[in-house]
Amino acid sequence: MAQGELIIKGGFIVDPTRKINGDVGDVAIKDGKIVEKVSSSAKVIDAKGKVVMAGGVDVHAHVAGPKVNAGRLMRPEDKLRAGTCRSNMAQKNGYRMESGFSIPSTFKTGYEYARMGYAFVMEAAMPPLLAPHTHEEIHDTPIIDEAALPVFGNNWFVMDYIRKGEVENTAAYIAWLLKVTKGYGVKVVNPGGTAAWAWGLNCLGLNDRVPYFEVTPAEIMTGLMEANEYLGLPHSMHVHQNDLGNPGNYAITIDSLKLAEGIKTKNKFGREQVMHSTHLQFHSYGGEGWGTFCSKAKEVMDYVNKTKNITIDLGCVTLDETTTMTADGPFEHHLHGLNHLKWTNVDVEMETAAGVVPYVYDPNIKVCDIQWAIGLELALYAKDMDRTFITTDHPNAGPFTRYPRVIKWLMSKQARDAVLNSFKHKDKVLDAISLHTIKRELSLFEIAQMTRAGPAKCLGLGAYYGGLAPGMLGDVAIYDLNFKDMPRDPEKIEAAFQRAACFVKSGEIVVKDGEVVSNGHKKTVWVNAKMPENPQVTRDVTQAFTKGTYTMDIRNYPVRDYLAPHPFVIEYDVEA
Amino acid sequence: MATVTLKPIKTPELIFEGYSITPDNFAGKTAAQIADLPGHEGKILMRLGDFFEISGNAGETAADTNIVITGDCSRVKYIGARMTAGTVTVNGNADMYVGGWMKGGKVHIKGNMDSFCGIQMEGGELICDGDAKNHVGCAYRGDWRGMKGGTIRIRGSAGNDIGTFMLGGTIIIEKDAFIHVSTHAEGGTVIIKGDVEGRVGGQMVKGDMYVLGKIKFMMPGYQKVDTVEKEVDGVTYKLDHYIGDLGERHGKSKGQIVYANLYVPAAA
Amino acid sequence: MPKLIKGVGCPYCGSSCDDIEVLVSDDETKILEVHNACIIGTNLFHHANDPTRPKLPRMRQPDGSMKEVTYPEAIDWMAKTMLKAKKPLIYGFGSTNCEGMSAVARIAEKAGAVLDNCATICHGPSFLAIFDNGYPSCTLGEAKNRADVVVFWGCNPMHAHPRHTSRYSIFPRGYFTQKGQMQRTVLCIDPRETDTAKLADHHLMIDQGHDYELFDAFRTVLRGFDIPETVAGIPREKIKEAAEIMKKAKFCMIFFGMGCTHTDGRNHNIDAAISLTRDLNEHTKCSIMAMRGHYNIAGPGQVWSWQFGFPYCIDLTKGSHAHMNPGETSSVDLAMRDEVDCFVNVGTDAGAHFPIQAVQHLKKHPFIAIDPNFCMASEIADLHIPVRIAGVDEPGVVYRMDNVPIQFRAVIKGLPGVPSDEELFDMVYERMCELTNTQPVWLAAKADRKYPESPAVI
Amino acid sequence: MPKIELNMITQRSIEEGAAMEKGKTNPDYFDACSICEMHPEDMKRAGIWKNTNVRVTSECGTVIVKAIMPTQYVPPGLAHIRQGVWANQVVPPRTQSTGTPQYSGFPVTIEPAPAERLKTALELVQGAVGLWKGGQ
Repeated sequence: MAQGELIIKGGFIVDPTRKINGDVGDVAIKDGKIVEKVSSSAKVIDAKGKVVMAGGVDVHAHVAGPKVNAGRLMRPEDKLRAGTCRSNMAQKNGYRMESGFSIPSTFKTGYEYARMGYAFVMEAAMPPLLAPHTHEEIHDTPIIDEAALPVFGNNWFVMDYIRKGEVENTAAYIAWLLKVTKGYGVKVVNPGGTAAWAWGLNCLGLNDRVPYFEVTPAEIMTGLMEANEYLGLPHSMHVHQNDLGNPGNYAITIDSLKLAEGIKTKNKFGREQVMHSTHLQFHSYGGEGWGTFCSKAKEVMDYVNKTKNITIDLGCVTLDETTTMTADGPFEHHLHGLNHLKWTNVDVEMETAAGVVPYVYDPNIKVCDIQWAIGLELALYAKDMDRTFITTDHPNAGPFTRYPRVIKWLMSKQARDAVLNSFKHKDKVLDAISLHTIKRELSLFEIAQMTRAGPAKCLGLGAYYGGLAPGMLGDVAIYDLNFKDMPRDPEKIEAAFQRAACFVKSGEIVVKDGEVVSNGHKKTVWVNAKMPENPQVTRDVTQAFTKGTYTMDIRNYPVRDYLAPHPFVIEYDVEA
Repeated sequence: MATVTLKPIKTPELIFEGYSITPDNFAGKTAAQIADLPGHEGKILMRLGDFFEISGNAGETAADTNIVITGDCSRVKYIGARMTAGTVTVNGNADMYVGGWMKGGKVHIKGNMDSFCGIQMEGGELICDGDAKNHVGCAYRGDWRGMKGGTIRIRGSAGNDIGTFMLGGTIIIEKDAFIHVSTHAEGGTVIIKGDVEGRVGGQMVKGDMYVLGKIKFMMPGYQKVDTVEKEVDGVTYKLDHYIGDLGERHGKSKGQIVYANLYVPAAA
Repeated sequence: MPKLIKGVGCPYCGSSCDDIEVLVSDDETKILEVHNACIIGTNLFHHANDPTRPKLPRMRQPDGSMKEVTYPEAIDWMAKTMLKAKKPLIYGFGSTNCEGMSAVARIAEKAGAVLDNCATICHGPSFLAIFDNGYPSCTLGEAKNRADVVVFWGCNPMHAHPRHTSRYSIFPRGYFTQKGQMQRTVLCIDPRETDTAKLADHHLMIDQGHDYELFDAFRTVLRGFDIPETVAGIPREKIKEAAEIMKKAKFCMIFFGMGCTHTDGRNHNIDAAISLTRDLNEHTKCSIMAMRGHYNIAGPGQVWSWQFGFPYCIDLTKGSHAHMNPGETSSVDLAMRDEVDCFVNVGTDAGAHFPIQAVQHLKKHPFIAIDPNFCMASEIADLHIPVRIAGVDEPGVVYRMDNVPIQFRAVIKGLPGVPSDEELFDMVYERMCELTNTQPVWLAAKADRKYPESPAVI
Repeated sequence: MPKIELNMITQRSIEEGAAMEKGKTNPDYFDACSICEMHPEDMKRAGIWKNTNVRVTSECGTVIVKAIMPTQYVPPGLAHIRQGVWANQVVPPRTQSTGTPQYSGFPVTIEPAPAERLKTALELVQGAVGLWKGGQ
């Protein structure tokens, strides 16, 4: 972190954590942290007439690790088509070369997040066996702080303990795995379904039994929520539900959300939810097939709005050519059967799987347009913006570099209508959605809730990220927007969020006038939930290696410290 | 119409990437301005004037501009790449990517061409009087959208990978080809007037192929369905009609499965 | 007291076995015994003891002889040579750790070089096929725990990956394959009756060079169509039988090797194999895997993909963006077309493994070899810089053939004064920055990087 | 002199791997790689006695290797030189625009050359680039 003092003067401060909505004021930073005040020798950044927010927090994106890289590797054409997205600027200034559009290189990932004023991103799915790879990519991603969620929903140990009803063993295994993989929390992807995929099968219903393991998706999710709260982890269980992407899946989505009803949150990190349901757009579909495909965003959000212990993120479709990638192996196989494009699959022994398929969200295709509308409807039907976060499930529904565009659509009905009017099959699309009837336009305060305060709190990182209160990390974004006189042209909103006027990360100016000026000081965030030694779990894990179910030596499984050279470890004792 | 003449004056030590040599880049420029257009030799940024003596000014638009290169360009890549109109004529050989990604206009190479000519071409005409190497009218690595339109005519022979991932347009090879014709194609027409070693139409979904010489090794996924009379490049032949690749997926049109078609001279 | 180090990774083939036990001398400078490794791995570890291993760089003199120089002199010469060249080519990396591959990328960017690895002459066509058709694959544990049908196509693990069949593919008893070999049906498709073919239940002795047709025949049969009486020298009934075995498998695993990538059609052979794998997934579960040659040849494919978006053949001459097109930006093509004017060979012997004509073309220009040992490249180079051996006296991450990262350890202390690949590249990079009066770009990760201790404690 | 046309492949073997890891100037490497395997019938047709030297010529070069009985069965018409320095004297560098040379599946002619001398790896490689200073 940078030493010294810095003061950002005279900007319109938007900070939902302190309920500040556009008041003109200063933000002081010393030694990388926000402070009450600094001396007169502090470096001054003039923010007059501009909006000042905390650094953005991305709750869910696929930015580092084996499946992201499988996507980069299999798509050379993603680089050829990048066109204007290339920046010569960084090269000229002596920064690393950038490449790729939908799955940018690690350097471009770090630089682009910084240009948008983002300070933290959660890598949404880390296969434990391949954790060293994820960490290698994280330390090659400049500027932005990162953490990674190991996947647990199809893990053999987890399924075994849950079948036997052993919450404490499940928790002990989770704590061990987070420690050895330097992971952050509990990710669940298509619970049970991915395990079934190892035999070419799937679990589409909540009560389908996983072959051999004889547990159901509902039991896995409930068991993991219980274990998560037993451990009191900073983040809740983070779930990608079953039956993603299929018409009519909203019913199973609501049934899955209902599993949270009986669970009480227990943690010391200010988190209130017990389940984070990710990229809800892909799970809010009505209809019996693609012909009758329609939005059920209202139905799903009606349930979310009245259930306080759930948070969600959107997974907005941005109508781009992109690359889908998920630990939901069977879904990617299904998708490739629909679009016939190249398909990569990686089944990981005992733990998980992943699939990668390119996808073109073509505005001339009705289903893509409806998907686009659903993502925005979810946000516009939300009552509690502190529980509703902006994502594109990067790169699945669109690249993260389109967040400013999503913000534009949410803040401007005019911008939404312009897209709706451009659709080839507009009439058919309108029959299947309600977006055109929604007049709501979100405010900058609500955008800050959805991209800063909310996700930081949901991740249990509210003490460090997402706000501008003294004591928090010195991550501040300045956008060229006049709070009192917002531009009539929605394109200017997008442009302002795309390239921050200035971004201070860890107390250091890393972006100026939209261009990167420093490689910054990044951190890898991980959780060490300390529990007493659990002999049962130790024996089970050791046997999996020595009896050879794994193909790796147990000594080489834990991620070595040097691979996460700037650790920011949240360490605490678990209270039994 | 205005003609710009490029006379090669120096052979590059490595290879010159002449990506500026298109009517689009020349349009509206004087000979002196054209001489200043960029190109790369390795990491060194060069000018067209370093390798060519340039005479004549360009027309107002690409369509009004003819480019004539009066000598050998065996070590110049990207001639006519991405052009949309006008003409380029090379009185000699040309290196890789001739007419790559071109959308319109005409390129005429009077000598031989290297590989990747007409890569992902969308329109226009590319003629080569000599031989072409590999990957004529193919897709860029990883892209499933290969050649979409236009015509490529090679008066000599070509190597492997002709029309890979082709979606439309026509490729005519007047002599022989080696292996892999229309692999993965989902449209377009390839005509080969000479012999082909093999691998014709593998993994092909849709589109037409004509091989007027011999195919040494047929793909097992092709089956003869009938014998037809067809006009191929202005001449009518009696041809055996095969469909395939039966190992590959195929779409339906009006309830009928659509296969790729291969026509070879009818067995006597 | 000699020390026994367990869980050691073997820096030879793509199996990257990490169950090796190495007994080292008390002072950690000599390897005394090697347990569990195959003959090749054992020889490799013992070769590290060779007292004649070079300890200083050597520069070629006008009379053709080699003279020892200091590391700073060698680094200066390499930095200047690369900066001066219009288009340097950096090739190798089959035997380098990922830290070294990451470090060299910084040099390549600075020098406007082409960055290539030895996949370019081995599994490069597999990359081309992956670009076109994807890669439905898995980790080796899946094959071991589940596969009841194993197909070896154009590969010969009994020779090239000696412990592959015992650790992963034929013999081991996995979770759902408790009977080991008894439970597995093994198919081998090869023009020779190799030692792997001898182990197989079915050997389809294919006409050399006709793999593509045979893959198409399998696919055609799977879709219910008939095929000619023989395809690629294999009778129709035999093809149908083999297709049925694959289709009826609970988990079918296809391994393929150089027999597919080195012959006519190259990438299309793999491409067709991937299509067959996709098709089989309509009937059962099927995975495919390239039998990668070196213990970390999957590494540069991974490291450079996350850094540049491409696994190999990366042309960085434009400075603003990377360009890749094998056939154009690949080492052998660049050499044969005289497109490069400086060659740096890192740890994979181009002198021995390139067609000799390509070597002759490359030798027209400055030729630098970076290799722990004397090899063919070092013996024709203008400059030879020795480095430590990843996995022997230098730790680091390597990627096994299934892209599983394995954190290798060092077992002995490196030769005094001899740097690792990573350290050498960082020094060259710093020198290049000095010479061009620019600031080096160390990402935060590098700024106060803690190198793992060498050798690692058990 | 009788000649025979065969289809050449060059692939790995464990003998080559084990020897290479001892060093390419090691005699084991010489023994493992300077050999050509072919079917006995083909040898007979060309008048080649097993364990005698032959000249292998491809479109791009020629090399002297020792003809041996196959260590792994090779069908008639096919020949195999283990990957390495000797094989690469005759491997065509053409890549079909894929980057990978034609290591397997290229035509060669093989003829008896019992009086010819096998060259060492170093002599072949250094000789090819004009650096060989050793004797004949």
